[in-house]
Amino acid sequence: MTGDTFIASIHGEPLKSLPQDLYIPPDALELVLDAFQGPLDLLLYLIRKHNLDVLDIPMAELTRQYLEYIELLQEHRLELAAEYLLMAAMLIEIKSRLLLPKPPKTLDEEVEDPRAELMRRLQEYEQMKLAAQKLDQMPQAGRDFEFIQVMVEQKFERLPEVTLDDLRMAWLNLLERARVHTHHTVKREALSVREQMSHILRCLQGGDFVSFDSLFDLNGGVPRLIVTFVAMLELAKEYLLEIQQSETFGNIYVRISRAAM
Amino acid sequence: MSESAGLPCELQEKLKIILETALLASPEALTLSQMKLLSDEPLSSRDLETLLLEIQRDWQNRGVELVEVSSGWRFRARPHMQAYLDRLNPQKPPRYSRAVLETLAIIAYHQPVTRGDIEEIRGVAVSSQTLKTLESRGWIEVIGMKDTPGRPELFATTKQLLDDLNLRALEELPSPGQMMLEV
Amino acid sequence: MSESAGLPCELQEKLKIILETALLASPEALTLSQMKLLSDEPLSSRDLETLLLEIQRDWQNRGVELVEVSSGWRFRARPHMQAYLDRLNPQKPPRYSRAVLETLAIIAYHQPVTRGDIEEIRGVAVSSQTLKTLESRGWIEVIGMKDTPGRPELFATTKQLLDDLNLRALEELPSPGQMMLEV
Repeated sequence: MTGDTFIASIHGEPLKSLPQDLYIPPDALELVLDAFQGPLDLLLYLIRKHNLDVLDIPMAELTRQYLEYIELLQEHRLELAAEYLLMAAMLIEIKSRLLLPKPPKTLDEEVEDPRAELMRRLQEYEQMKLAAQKLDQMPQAGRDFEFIQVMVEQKFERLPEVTLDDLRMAWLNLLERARVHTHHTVKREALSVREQMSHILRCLQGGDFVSFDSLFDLNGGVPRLIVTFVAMLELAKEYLLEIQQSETFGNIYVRISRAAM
Repeated sequence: MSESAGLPCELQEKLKIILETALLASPEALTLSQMKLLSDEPLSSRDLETLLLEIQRDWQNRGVELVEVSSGWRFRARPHMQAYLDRLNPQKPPRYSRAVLETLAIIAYHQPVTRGDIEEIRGVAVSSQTLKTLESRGWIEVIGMKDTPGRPELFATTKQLLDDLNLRALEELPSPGQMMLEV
Repeated sequence: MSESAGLPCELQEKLKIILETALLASPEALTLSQMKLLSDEPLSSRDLETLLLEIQRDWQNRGVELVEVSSGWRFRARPHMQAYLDRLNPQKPPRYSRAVLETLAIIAYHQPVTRGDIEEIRGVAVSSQTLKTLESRGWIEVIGMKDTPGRPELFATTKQLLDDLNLRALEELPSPGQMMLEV
């Protein structure tokens, strides 16, 4: 709503008296109605515009303006929501009660101001109207700021996890089965030897001769040296290694057997 | 579970990285008890909060910040970054009408309320569309029926409303202005 | 539009913060041309890419990384963070079949072994799928061929398996105990 008086014309007919300060776009008087959220909003507008005190509403003035306003709207065949007419009736009722002579005060009983209920409702409404404005001014997710959600690729399928216990149980099951079928013999060789066998084969993947000494980890301690040696003998026994020595006490060379490559 | 001793430096760094990642990747705010699941060792709320405050500090001069909202902790882009983000997505969400905003205010400040209560305060009928708008935004919900004839639904605001307004609790809503007369 | 000069330091810092924020806040990857909209000054693709690489470096040791994908650039949680993120919305972890577990156990306890060895111990044929599952998981590998008719492949477990089981050496595998059968 602007501060300017605006004379609108509806269906070619100029409007004579509009509520002051009310902006009415031409040919769209409905918007006037839309501008207000209901009769309470309209009353508040009238009160604030004329700088009236909500706590001491001059009923005659307020009622006159309100009626003027809805008459204007009705003249133009705009459908007024029932609430507006109800409010008009209520205003007239309050006004007439104020005009009637006050009954003599009986005992200590306070005579209730007929405006009290209207005042209460106006204040309550105004409070919520202001609260709505404040809410709207608060930064709002999606409008004034964004929440962050970095993408997590769901492509990674969840891989099953295996625990040491799973492995142990699987192995025990196998052993159990093997015992039932006695023709299968399963023995668990020293793991360290088995592991070392894999390790040596891995070192020899290149296919070239490697010096025998270089396969030993001198920092690994005596047990490690022995395990490595035993692993090499195992591999030789299984024809997985070729071991060569060209002269007595000469350097020994080891390579993965052609067959194993 | 140590109450105050603080965590060893290395563990702290590792946890900070995990927490930061989870907070960045989570579609919703994370509660303290959810975040405790991320630690292999038991983690006291106090140590966890210390870590969160440190992460908050790490992001101090960045365009994104770690905030505490009603349903927990989450990262958000700082409001002053919005102008840039809007360039990427020029479609602004529509502003809500006064009817929607006033209805929301009444539910927020008077909850739980029935549709009748809202109509009484606003002085006009409340359209179903208005309530649906707020419900589908996840800002209000029906939390029960009032034990009066017709058993009308009782509306209240949700945690999501607080989250979306970056608030921790309803009390942080702005005061609706000085109360004029008691209802 | 400068082609190569590089940007003044201050502008660069400001742009990095804006880019980082936009990339974190965007639900989808951002293209170079989208990201150019974020700069008030014209920005060359080259300068933009330099900034993106710098952001990528800044995130090097974090749980989230900036990656270039076919549709542009975006942040994503690093794959190894998945296990932690899964704790926040727990689902039942999948399990390997008995065939896979037993095959793995045989290779672990009896390596190096051929497929024939595995079949002999299990008493049933070993499907290629079983071995492929373990190979693609990086837990077993072929370390040679046995010099017997057909030259079968020799399988052994990998260091990756030890890492995933949190072991330093194979010897640390639990001993199956007295139930062991001797030859």
